[in-house]
Amino acid sequence: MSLRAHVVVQRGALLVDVDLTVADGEVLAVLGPNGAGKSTVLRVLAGLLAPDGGRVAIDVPGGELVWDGDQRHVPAHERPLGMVFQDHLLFPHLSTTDNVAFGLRTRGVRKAQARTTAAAWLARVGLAEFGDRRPTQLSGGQAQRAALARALVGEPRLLLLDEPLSALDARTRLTVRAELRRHLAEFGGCTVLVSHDPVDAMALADRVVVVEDGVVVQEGTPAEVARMPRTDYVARLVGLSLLPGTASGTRVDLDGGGLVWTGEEAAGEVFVAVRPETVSLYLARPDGSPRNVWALTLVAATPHGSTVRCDLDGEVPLTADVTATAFAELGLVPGAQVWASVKASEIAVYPR
Amino acid sequence: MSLRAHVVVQRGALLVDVDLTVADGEVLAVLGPNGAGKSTVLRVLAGLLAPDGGRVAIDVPGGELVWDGDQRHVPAHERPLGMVFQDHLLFPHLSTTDNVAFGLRTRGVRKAQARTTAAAWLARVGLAEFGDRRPTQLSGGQAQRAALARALVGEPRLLLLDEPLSALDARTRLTVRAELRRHLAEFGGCTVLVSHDPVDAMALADRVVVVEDGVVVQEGTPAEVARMPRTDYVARLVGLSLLPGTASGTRVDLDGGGLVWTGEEAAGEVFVAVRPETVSLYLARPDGSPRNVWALTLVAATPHGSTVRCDLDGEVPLTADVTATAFAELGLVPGAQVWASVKASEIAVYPR
Amino acid sequence: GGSSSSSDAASSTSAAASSSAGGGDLTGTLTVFAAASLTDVFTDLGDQLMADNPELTITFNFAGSSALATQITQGAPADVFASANQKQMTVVTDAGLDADDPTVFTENVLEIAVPPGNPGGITGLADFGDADKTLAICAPDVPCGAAAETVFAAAGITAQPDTLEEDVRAALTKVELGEVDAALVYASDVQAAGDGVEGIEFPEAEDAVNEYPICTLTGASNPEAAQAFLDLVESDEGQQALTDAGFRSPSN
Amino acid sequence: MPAPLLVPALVGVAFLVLPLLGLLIRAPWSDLWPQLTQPQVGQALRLSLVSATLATLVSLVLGVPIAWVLARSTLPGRSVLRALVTVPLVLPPVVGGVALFLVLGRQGILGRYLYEEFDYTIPFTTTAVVIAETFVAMPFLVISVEGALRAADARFEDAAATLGANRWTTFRRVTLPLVAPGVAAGAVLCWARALGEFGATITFAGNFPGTTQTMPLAVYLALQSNPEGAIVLSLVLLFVSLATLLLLRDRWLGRSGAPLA
Amino acid sequence: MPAPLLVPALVGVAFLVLPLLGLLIRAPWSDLWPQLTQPQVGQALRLSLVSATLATLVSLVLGVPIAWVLARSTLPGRSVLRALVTVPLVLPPVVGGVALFLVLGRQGILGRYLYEEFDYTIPFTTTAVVIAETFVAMPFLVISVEGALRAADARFEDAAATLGANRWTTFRRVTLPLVAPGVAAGAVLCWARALGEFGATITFAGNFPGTTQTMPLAVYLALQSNPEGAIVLSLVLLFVSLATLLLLRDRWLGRSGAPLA
Ligand SMILES: Nc1ncnc2c1ncn2[C@@H]1O[C@H](COP(=O)(O)OP(=O)(O)OP(=O)(O)O)[C@@H](O)[C@H]1O
Ligand SMILES: Nc1ncnc2c1ncn2[C@@H]1O[C@H](COP(=O)(O)OP(=O)(O)OP(=O)(O)O)[C@@H](O)[C@H]1O
Ligand SMILES: [Mg+2]
Ligand SMILES: [Mg+2]
Repeated sequence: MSLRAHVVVQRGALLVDVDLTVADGEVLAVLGPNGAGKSTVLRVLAGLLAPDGGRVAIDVPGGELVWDGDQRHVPAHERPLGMVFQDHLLFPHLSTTDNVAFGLRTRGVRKAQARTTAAAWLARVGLAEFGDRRPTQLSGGQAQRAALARALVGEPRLLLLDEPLSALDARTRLTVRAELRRHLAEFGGCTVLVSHDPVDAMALADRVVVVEDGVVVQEGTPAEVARMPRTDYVARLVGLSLLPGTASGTRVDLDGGGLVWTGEEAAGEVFVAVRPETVSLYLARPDGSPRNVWALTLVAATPHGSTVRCDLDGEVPLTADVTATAFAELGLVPGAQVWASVKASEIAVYPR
Repeated sequence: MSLRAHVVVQRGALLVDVDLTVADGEVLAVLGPNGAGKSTVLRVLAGLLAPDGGRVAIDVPGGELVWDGDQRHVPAHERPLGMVFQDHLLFPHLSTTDNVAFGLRTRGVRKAQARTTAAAWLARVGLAEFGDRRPTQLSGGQAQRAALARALVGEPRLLLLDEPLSALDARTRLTVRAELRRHLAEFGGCTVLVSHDPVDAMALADRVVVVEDGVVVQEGTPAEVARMPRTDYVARLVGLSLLPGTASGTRVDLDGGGLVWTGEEAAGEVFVAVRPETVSLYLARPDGSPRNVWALTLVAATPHGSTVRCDLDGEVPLTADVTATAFAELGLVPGAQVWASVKASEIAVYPR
Repeated sequence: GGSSSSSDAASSTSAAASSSAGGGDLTGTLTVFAAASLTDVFTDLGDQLMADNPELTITFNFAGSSALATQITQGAPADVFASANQKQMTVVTDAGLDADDPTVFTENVLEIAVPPGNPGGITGLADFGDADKTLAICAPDVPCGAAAETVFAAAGITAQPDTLEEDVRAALTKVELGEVDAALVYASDVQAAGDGVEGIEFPEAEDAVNEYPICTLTGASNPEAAQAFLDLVESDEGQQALTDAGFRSPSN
Repeated sequence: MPAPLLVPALVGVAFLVLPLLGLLIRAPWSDLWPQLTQPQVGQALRLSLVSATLATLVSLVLGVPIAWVLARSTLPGRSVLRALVTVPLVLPPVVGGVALFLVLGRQGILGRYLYEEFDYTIPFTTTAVVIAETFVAMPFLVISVEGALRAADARFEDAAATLGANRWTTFRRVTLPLVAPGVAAGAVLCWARALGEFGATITFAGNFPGTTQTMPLAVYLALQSNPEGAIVLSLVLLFVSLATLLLLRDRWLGRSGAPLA
Repeated sequence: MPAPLLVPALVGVAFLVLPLLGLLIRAPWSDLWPQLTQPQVGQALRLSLVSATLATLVSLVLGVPIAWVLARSTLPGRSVLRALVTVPLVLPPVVGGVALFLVLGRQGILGRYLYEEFDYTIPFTTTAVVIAETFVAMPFLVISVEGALRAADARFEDAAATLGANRWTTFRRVTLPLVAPGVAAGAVLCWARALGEFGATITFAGNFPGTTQTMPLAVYLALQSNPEGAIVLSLVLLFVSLATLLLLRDRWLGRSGAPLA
């Protein structure tokens, strides 16, 4: 089953107009800032919100089945779905097991059998002992895992996941993510995954769509998106600094002023992407091979494991990761003037 | 105002027994796996759940004010609190502005004034245009930011934050985190922050308490905790592999079998911590300076930005980060046998 | 108790004579629709008829006369209708549902009811013109109210009631509870209330005698038993029972 | 507990309870036993309980769907429908009884066919009692269940739809359990109203001991001749119904949407 | 829309609406105008509306706090309290009127003092009408508001407490708005029940045109003398109350807990 959707829907002041295709067995990640329209798109795909235009269709043996459009609107319960909602929405009057068994029961599975299957799924997400609890007696992360199990148990053809892992702690997240990946790999259907965590997206998705302000701004494999972000949001997400400019040869004149030398040659309007760990900081102007040296101001410094992330401003706004030791030695405080340098060969350049 | 709390409360099968102190102006992060009891502790501190034992008290000029214990239970509304709930709980019948203004109104601020202040706070969390919306018309991340503004607006003396940033997208998270950090720096009161995101904790907290199964398992500054995790959960959280063993000199015999050489000398029961980026992988046993060479099995590999995180099992279970290129060159698949080596000087050792 | 009750020796002898009239051969079910004020008397008479006729079952439907009239015109399975006033009987006869012409089987006259001890110091009908007293009379729409209007007109009194009751019973309740100083009700009600109220007779009552008509109905499933019940009510024995309950025999 | 709530609550409870106290003080307790052992009283009590319970069941079956249509559907005529449903609330019950005759009586719009085709008439039977009580009491159920449905969070119904539940399954397995406290409250109101029904019943069903004479009718008759006995009778009705409600208490209070702590 | 809901809903609506149709067909419309212009009818209608509205207001003020105590407090005697509150539901209204006399009448427990100290008696006044209607109608409000409170999510009250709202403020600014649909439903039931009140009113307040004669009393009396006129009167009552409910509709349906889509 593959999904082809063109979703047009007005949501308050925001016009969402998004084109998606998900092939059989593919996992599509939808990334985007808060309020971009991600949950709205999922609601339309689920059949919970009738779109104002566009078309949602799936391939079935022998043709195409239209879910929305051509005067049709197939209601949610007739779509073979599994969905995890952003605020999980476990039924408060049912035990955790019965919540998970719900989808099986509606599809005609016998009670005992449904509960056995549900219990097995609860065990897979690490909630084996919590089957008899009511959702109000679960912690936030436990509830989210139960919601995931509830969506997966029915072996849906289309899986819609709205931030399914956001409340999970680091360890559980790894195991649940691994479980989800294993499931998705076996799973013949299509998956649309909304997530804010680039790691989730990179780990789980075959393809990424970035939505901003209701429209798709970038699309590609996780690696492509990570290597060549096209908007500031994506660049932030994958931890790069993105600088638009105009290239001629290895020289790029940035739109915001400033000059960057790159290793590869390019021409015309380009993006320049700088990885924070390739940026070195100095108190005095360094002499040496790097041709890219800029005088910048330290705006903020955030400890980050064994490194410190430094936000720099100036003609070339950058983010730099330096080791905590180096940072301490430099004795930097916000507002300080620093010199930043990056090897031209470390800088990616690609057309806009 | 500083907070001293010993919280004892039975929650289902879990007995929570946690000791906390938060000094004036300090931000304490509470980390811990799902279901550890973090939200439970916050509910007790807020006065929403009467503890079964222990004592919660704050310092006031001229002495101590007992909130719980000594036969007292001060109700929530008499505690000068601000709280962000894990599922935000914005009032559905009020506009976003009125939600934020609510705490001011209860404290006697005039309507017009309260709405002005609320609007200013909404602007700070990037929701300036959303003041007139109902919470059901906000996206998940917008709702969470509104909840944060609602908690902060009343200038509380004690701030309780239950995963305040989990639904925020990467960019907003940075700005909101920065806003929160700025606010907390100015803020004279105490803050208790529950988070699953080690970056949030490291960036915002002065001190970290790790709770597992209802009890405190580690406590210290973020840097201490990050450098010397004492439990597997913490080690995962900060991205280290943790190996318990017995040291004599630079040799550590691991409890799980296996042998590790360290740079520093130690004696008795110790933890050995290995940073994933210090682990090198080889297809054949390497010859060279590193004394630590182990034959391991690749269990799982997860792409992770430009690196691949490899979970390894064997007598010395480890996690290794290798570059995507290197990983591709090695041609590894799960189940493959590899040799892992780490320089003794890169390995941390500290008493259990 | 009520002062209106009287017992004359003649009726008690005839009661014994009429008890043999039934003959004990009536069968089936007899359904009697009767005004609620007849509940006790008719229940006793019915028991008596059933005792004489073991094969006979009598069911009563006691309610307000107007409700009964509505039910009968709606096809209720009634054999006998005993109304507390001519007006509701007319509803039935106008619909042509009476098997024979209704006959008046008993009468009722107004009496003043006062709480025990007469705290309001009521002496006669004239006190109903005193606006300072708390007084209840029936609404003009119901028979006792129409009768009250007649007696006040006859006596030349402008009544100053505090409430116009929907039926006698409601007025009597207020007397029993001591909430009104006096109410204008029927003698039979004063009798039924026992020690709860005291009755004061007054001469103008004769200007507004309330007549209770009874008849068998065209739809009767058991006309013989219906006729037997009618006969029993009109017999000396029946009349005695009514008299004991504060009613009086028809004057013509 | 806040005084602005506690004080009116106390005043309100006193207002509702003191009259009962007055009755208890005044009641001729010595009459109680003779009254109770009268076969008619037992009959009337049984009939009252049975018919009120049946009326409540019928109201649940017909009324909850009406409430659902009012709260959840998008039919255009809903506000008129809601107004029509409240009609029996305001109609004086005696007139309600007359109206029932006009439809279900032997000459009524529908009753005529029943009579002509099957020689069956509804009035003056126990069925008529149940119908009269249902007519008067069902709107109470509809209105309170509709209120509960409106206050309930409809997003759970979305979640059920994504799990393959059609609207009927969703209604049965999600919506209804979620509004259970509201349905219970509505059923209690409906039952109590049916139990106390007088005007429509005496008009439409008559007052036949054993088949249509319910307790309120018996109380009415007793009031004619023996007011104190009537008080005893109504206290009997009262205690039986309170006992029933108290026994059911655990059921209709079972679930609360609120978390436990 | 699912048939298992739609079919019973249609049957239910037909059952509630057909009798009204019967009345409309049967009503002597030519009588309407003369009836309407009778001064007594206007008086009775005005008195009915005013006293039912006052009774509803009193019930809101006293009853909503009772519902809150029943739903939210942890008092030990709550189940008994709830049972006591339902007493007036089951008490035959006429007996309820007697019970009110026993407390507030000239000889009543409290009324005696009023009478002796201030020479004031409550019965036979418009106040008595409001009291009788409140006594009979308030439990409807209490029970349905309690149901709504139980179904509401109490976690919002926690959130309000952390924002410094004491229980009273929380009640006023969070709980009450959240259960507004339930309170509205309860108020409609209460108002309708008060508007239709007959037994307790005629017993406790009596029937005097202009001060205590409400429409149901007027209808009942008209039934005795002029049944067709009574039908017209009750239709008048009906249309006025339906018009009122329809006008208020937008208010009491204002908020729905459900999201818009
Ligand atoms: N019911 C509604 N009515 C009107 N506007 C709405 C409604 N629900 C959401 N919106 C608005 O539509 C926009 C898109 O919302 P949506 O929930 O799809 O965002 P999202 O991409 O899922 O964001 P997040 O990452 O914060 O969950 C937001 O600006 C939101 O405020
Ligand atoms: N109302 C309740 N009744 C009984 N047990 C409960 C209740 N609420 C939570 N629990 C249980 O108590 C434990 C601690 O819950 P808590 O919500 O404090 O966890 P947490 O540390 O906040 O987890 P998370 O990170 O998933 O939010 C969990 O195992 C949970 O299932
Ligand atoms: Mg969303
Ligand atoms: Mg939690």
